Amino acid sequence: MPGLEDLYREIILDHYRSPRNKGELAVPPAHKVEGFNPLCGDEVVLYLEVNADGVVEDLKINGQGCSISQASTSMMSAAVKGKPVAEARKLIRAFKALMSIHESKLDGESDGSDLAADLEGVKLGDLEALQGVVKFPVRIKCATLAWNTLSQGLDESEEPVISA
Amino acid sequence: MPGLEDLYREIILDHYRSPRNKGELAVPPAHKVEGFNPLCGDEVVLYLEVNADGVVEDLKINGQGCSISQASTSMMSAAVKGKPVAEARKLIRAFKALMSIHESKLDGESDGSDLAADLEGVKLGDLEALQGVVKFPVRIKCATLAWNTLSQGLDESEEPVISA
Amino acid sequence: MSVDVERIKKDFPIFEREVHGKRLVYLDSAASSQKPAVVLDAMDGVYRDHYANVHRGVYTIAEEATQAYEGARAKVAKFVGAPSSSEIVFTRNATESINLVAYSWARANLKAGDPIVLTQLEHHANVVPWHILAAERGVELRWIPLTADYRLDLSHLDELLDGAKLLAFSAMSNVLGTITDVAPLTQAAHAAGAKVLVDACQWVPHEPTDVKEWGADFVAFSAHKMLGPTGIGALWAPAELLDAMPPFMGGGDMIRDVRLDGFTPNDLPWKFEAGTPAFVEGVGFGAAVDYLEAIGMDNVRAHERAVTTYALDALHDRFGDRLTIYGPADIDVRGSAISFAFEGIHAHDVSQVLDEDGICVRAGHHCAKPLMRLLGISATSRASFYLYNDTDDADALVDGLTHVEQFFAL
Amino acid sequence: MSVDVERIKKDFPIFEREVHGKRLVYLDSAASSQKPAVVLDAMDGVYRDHYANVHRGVYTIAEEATQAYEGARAKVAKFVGAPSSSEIVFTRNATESINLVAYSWARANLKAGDPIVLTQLEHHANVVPWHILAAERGVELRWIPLTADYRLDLSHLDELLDGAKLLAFSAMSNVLGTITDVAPLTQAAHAAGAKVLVDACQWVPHEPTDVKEWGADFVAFSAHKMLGPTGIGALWAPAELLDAMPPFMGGGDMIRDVRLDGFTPNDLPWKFEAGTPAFVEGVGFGAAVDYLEAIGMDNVRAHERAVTTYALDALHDRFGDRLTIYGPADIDVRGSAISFAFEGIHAHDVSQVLDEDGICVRAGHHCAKPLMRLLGISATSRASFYLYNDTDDADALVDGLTHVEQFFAL
Ligand SMILES: Cc1ncc(COP(=O)(O)O)c(C=O)c1O
Ligand SMILES: Cc1ncc(COP(=O)(O)O)c(C=O)c1O
Repeated sequence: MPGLEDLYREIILDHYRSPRNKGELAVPPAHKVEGFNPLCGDEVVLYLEVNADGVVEDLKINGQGCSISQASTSMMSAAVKGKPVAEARKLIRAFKALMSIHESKLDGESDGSDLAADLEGVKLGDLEALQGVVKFPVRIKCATLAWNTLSQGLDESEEPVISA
Repeated sequence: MPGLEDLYREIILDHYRSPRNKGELAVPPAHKVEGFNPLCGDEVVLYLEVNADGVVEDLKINGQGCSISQASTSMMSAAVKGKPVAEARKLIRAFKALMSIHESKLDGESDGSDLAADLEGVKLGDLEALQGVVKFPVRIKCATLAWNTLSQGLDESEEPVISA
Repeated sequence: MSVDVERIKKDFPIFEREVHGKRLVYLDSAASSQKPAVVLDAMDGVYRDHYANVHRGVYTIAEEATQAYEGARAKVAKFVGAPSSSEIVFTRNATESINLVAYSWARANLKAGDPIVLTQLEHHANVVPWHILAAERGVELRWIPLTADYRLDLSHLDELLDGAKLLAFSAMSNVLGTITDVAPLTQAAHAAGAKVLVDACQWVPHEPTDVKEWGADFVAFSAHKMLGPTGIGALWAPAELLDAMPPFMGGGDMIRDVRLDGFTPNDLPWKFEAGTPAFVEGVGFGAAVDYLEAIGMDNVRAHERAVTTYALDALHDRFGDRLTIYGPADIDVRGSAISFAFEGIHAHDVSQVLDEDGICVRAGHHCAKPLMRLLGISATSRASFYLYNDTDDADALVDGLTHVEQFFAL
Repeated sequence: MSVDVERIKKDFPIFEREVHGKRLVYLDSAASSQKPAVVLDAMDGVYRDHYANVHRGVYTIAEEATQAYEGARAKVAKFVGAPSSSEIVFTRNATESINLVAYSWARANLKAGDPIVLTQLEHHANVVPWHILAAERGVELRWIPLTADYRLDLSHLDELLDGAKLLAFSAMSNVLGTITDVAPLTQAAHAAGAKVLVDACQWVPHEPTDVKEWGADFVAFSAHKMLGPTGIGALWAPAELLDAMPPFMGGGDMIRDVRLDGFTPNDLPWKFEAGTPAFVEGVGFGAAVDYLEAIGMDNVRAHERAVTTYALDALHDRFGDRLTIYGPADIDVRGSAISFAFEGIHAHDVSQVLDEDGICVRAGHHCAKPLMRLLGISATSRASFYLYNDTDDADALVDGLTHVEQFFAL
C-alpha cells in the first residue's frame, strides 16, 4: 500500500511551492504552447525559445494545477532549459517511459521492454522523485502533462512559421 | 397458470382455419387500410365500403399473421359487416376495453373503471372467446390489431376524399 | 418520519468496506450515488431467473422480462409526475437525453441564427451538444450570467430570450449546488416562444419532482445518481412533442415497418429506443425509485438540508476564510453539493490526502469548465451529501481537511 | 478440449429454473444470450465494493472503478484482435455502434447521390440508420440480393460497388444463419474505394474474431449476445479513422476543453463516449470475454456446428417437407440460428405451444422485414443454439414441434 510520502517527496513540494522559471516570454520570438488535462482541468503554459543552433535558449512556465503537475512542469523547465532540442526530446522519452511502464500495462499493449530502452543512459536526476507517482495511476497524467506539452511545443517550434 | 386451451378456444381456431370475408374489394369505391404489428410482423389488410347511410356495406379482409390476429380479424369482419359505423365504433371500444383492462394496468395509468363503461350494454358474442388472450399479455396486440386497423379505416373513410 | 441514516447505511453493501483501514466516507454522490442491495438484487434477479430479450418474445421468460422493464418505466414515470409512461424514453444517461433533443428536435426545428439560451453554470452535457449544433447549423448560443452569490442573474432575461427557440438549464448545479427556479423560468421562456429543456440530473435524486408542475418541454436525468445502475437515464417530454419529433437512432424496436425504400417509426416511447434496450438496468432504475419513494423524497430533501447546513457551518467554524466555498450560503436555494478550495492547496492534492482518511470527494472542473473560467479557477474540491450521509460524515470531512492543511503546511 | 455442456449449464444460474414445470430449453441466444454467474458477480462486485464514477476521481474507489472499466476495454480489444484498446468505443449496443458511424463518419463524408451498398439480409440495425441518412442527405441505397440457397448473390458486386462510399453488411445473418465471407467482400469494397462496416453482432459471440484479418473499417457488436450484460456494445475502427471523425454525442468525458465559444474533443476512445459510461456493464463485458476465452472460441464454434448439424438432421428426419428451413443447408457457411416454418401454423402459435414445454424460440420478423418480404413470408420461428445447448435441447425442440403439429391438427 503506497503512502502519501511516496507521492509527495520533499523535492516535489519544494518545486510546487517555488516553481522555477515561472513567467512569460514575448511571442514572438518565443513560441507559446498550452496543455490541458481534460479530466481535471490542469493547465500548463510554456513559452519556448529555440535558437538557430537548436538549443532551448529560454523557457518560461505558467498555468495552474495540482502539486504534481506544477512540480513536474517546474522540474521539466529546470532540466530542459539550455539543452539542445535533441537532448530535450530524449528526456521527454525517458520521462514518459518512467511513467508509462505502468500506463502501458494498464492498456495491455506492451510489456514495457521498449520503454526500458528509452530510459537507458538518460540521467533524470531530481525528476526521479516523480517516480512515486506511478503508484497512483490517476496522477500519472498530472506528471506527464508538462512533458506532452513540451513535446508539442518543440514540434511546433520546428515547423516553418507562417505569418498571418 | 393459464393453459393453452384458454388461448386457443375452438371457435378461434375455426376462424383461423376458415376466415370469414376473406378477399379484396375494388378501390375505390372501397377504402383500403393496412395495419402492422411492429413487434412480430403481423399484417392486417381491410377493404371497407361505407355507404351514404353510414353503414359498413361491405368489408373484406386479408393479411398474414398468427391464429389470434387472423381469427380476431375474421371475427371482427363478421361482427361489423352490415352494421352502422356508429355501432362499429362502439364495438371497437368494447373490444379494446375487454383487452385493455389488463394493458392499462401494465401502464399503471388507469384502474380500468372507464373501460368497464365501454363494455356495458355491448354484446360481443363470439368475440368473447378472445378474452382468454388477456392472460397472455404479448398476444393482446395480436388480438387488437384488426380493431385498431378498422378504427383507422373508419376515420379515413369519413374524411373528405381528395382526388389525386 | 426522519431519515435513519444508520439503518440506511446497512442497505448499501459498499459501506461494509474500508479504505486504507478507515471506514468509507463517501461524499461524491453528485458524481454518482451508491446502490442499495435491493437495486442490485432486482437486476441480479432478472439475469438469474427472467432473462430474455424484451418486446419480441412470445415465451414466458421473454414476457416476464418485458413486463419487468415496462413496469419499471411506469414507476419512473410516476416518480417524476409524468402523465403517461409512454412519455419516458430510456436513454444511456442524462447526456444522451440531451443529445437526443439536440439531434431530433433541434435539428428538425432550428435554423441558422436561431438563438439557444443556456446558463454559465451548465454541465458539459448541456453545453457541448449545443456547440456541436452551433458548428453544424449556425445557431446562436446565449448565456445567462451569474450573480455574485452564485445564482442566475436574470436581470437581462427578456433580452436573452428575445427570439430564442430554446432555453436549456440545470435545475440544480452540480458544482455550486445552486437551485434554479424552474417554473418561472419556464413561463418566461414560453412567453417568449421558446421551448424549455431542464437538466434535472442533480435535482431528481434529491428533491420531489413534478414535470407537469414545472411545465417544461424536456426533462433529462440519470439513474446512476439516484441509487440506480449505470447505463440508463431518461428523457421526459409530453407525448405530442415526442410524436412530432423525428426518430434519433435507427434500428430494431424503434420501427413499425421497414422496407427497402424506407421505414415507419414505432409508437412512443419505443420510437426513440433503437436496438436492445438496457432493460435489466431499467428494472434496477425502477427498484431505485421504489427505494426512494419508500423513504419519501420530502424526507430525503429535509435530511440533506440538515446535513448540508451542518457541514457548511462546521467548515466555516474550523477554517474561516482560509477555505473558500463556491455556492450560495442560503440553504433554501442550494442542494447538498459543496465546492470549496484552500488557498495554495490544489483540489487534487486535497482529495488525495482525504483519501488516506477514507474520505471520497471529487476534485477538478466537475464537467463545468465555462463556469470554472468564470470563477477564475481551474478546479475545486466538492463534497456532496446524500440520504446515506450524516453529520459524522461531515465531521470526518472537517477533520480530514485539517490533515490536509497540516500536510501541506510549510 | 470439447465443450462440456453439463458443466457449462451449471455456470448459468437461469438453468436452475423451470417453466410450466419443465426444464428450461433456451433456444433464443441469437436474440440475447444467458449469463454465467461470473459475469453477474463481476458487476455485483463493482457495485458492492468498488463503485464510484470513473475517469474523474482521485480517490481509491474511483481509481479502482476506472481500472476495472479500462481493463475490461483492453480485454474486449484483445478478444476481437484490435491492435489497441483506444480503438474500442463502448456504446449501448451494436445498433448504437452503427448509428455512431452513420451520424459521425457518414454525415461528415457522404453527400447526396453517394451510394451505400447493403444486403437484403440485414438486420434493421443496419438498415434504418441508412434510411434516416438517405432521407436527410439523399444518399442512394443499393442492395446485394440473395441466391436461392440463402447466400449473398455477388454476381453483380462490381456494379453495385461502382462509386460506392460504404459497404455495410452482416457477418452472420440472425435469421438465416448465413455466414458472409468478410475478407474478400472487404477487399472488393476497398478496391472500389468504399469503406466497410461489418455488423458482427451474430459473429463475435460464436466464432473467433480478428478485425485486422478482416481488414474492415468498422465492426459493431453487442455484449448481451455474448454472455455479457445489457446496456453495452462496442464499435471497433482503426485509430486513424476514429481520429478523423467528428464527435457524435457531446457532454462530459468526451472533451478536452470546453469554452463558451466551443470545445476540443478528448482522445480516443473517450471522444465518442459522452457522459457517465455504462462502466459496470463494461466490467461485465470483460468478464464475459474472459469466460469465452477460457472455453476457447474454436471450441465454441466446433460445439455449435455439431449441435446445429444434429438439430438440422433431426428436424428433417422428423418433419421432412412439412417443415421449411430458411437458411443454407451447408454447415460450413451457416451459424447456429435455424429459422423454420410449418405450412399453416404461424410462428407465434408455434412459439406459444413450445413454451408449454419450457422451450424458448423466437417468432416473428427477427428485425429483418426486408428479408422477410423477399422470402415472401411475414414470420418464422427461430431456434438458435449456443455453448450451453446440447443435443438434448435439439431433441426437446423436435418433440415440442410434434406437440405443435398435434395441437393444430384439424
Ligand atoms: C445481425 C444483427 N445485427 C444487429 C443487431 C442489433 O443488436 P442490438 O439490439 O444489441 O443493438 C442484432 C440483434 O438483434 C443482430 O442479430
Ligand atoms: C448537472 C448535470 N448534468 C448532466 C450530467 C451528466 O450526467 P450523465 O453523466 O449521467 O449523463 C451531470 C452529471 O455529471 C450533472 O451533474
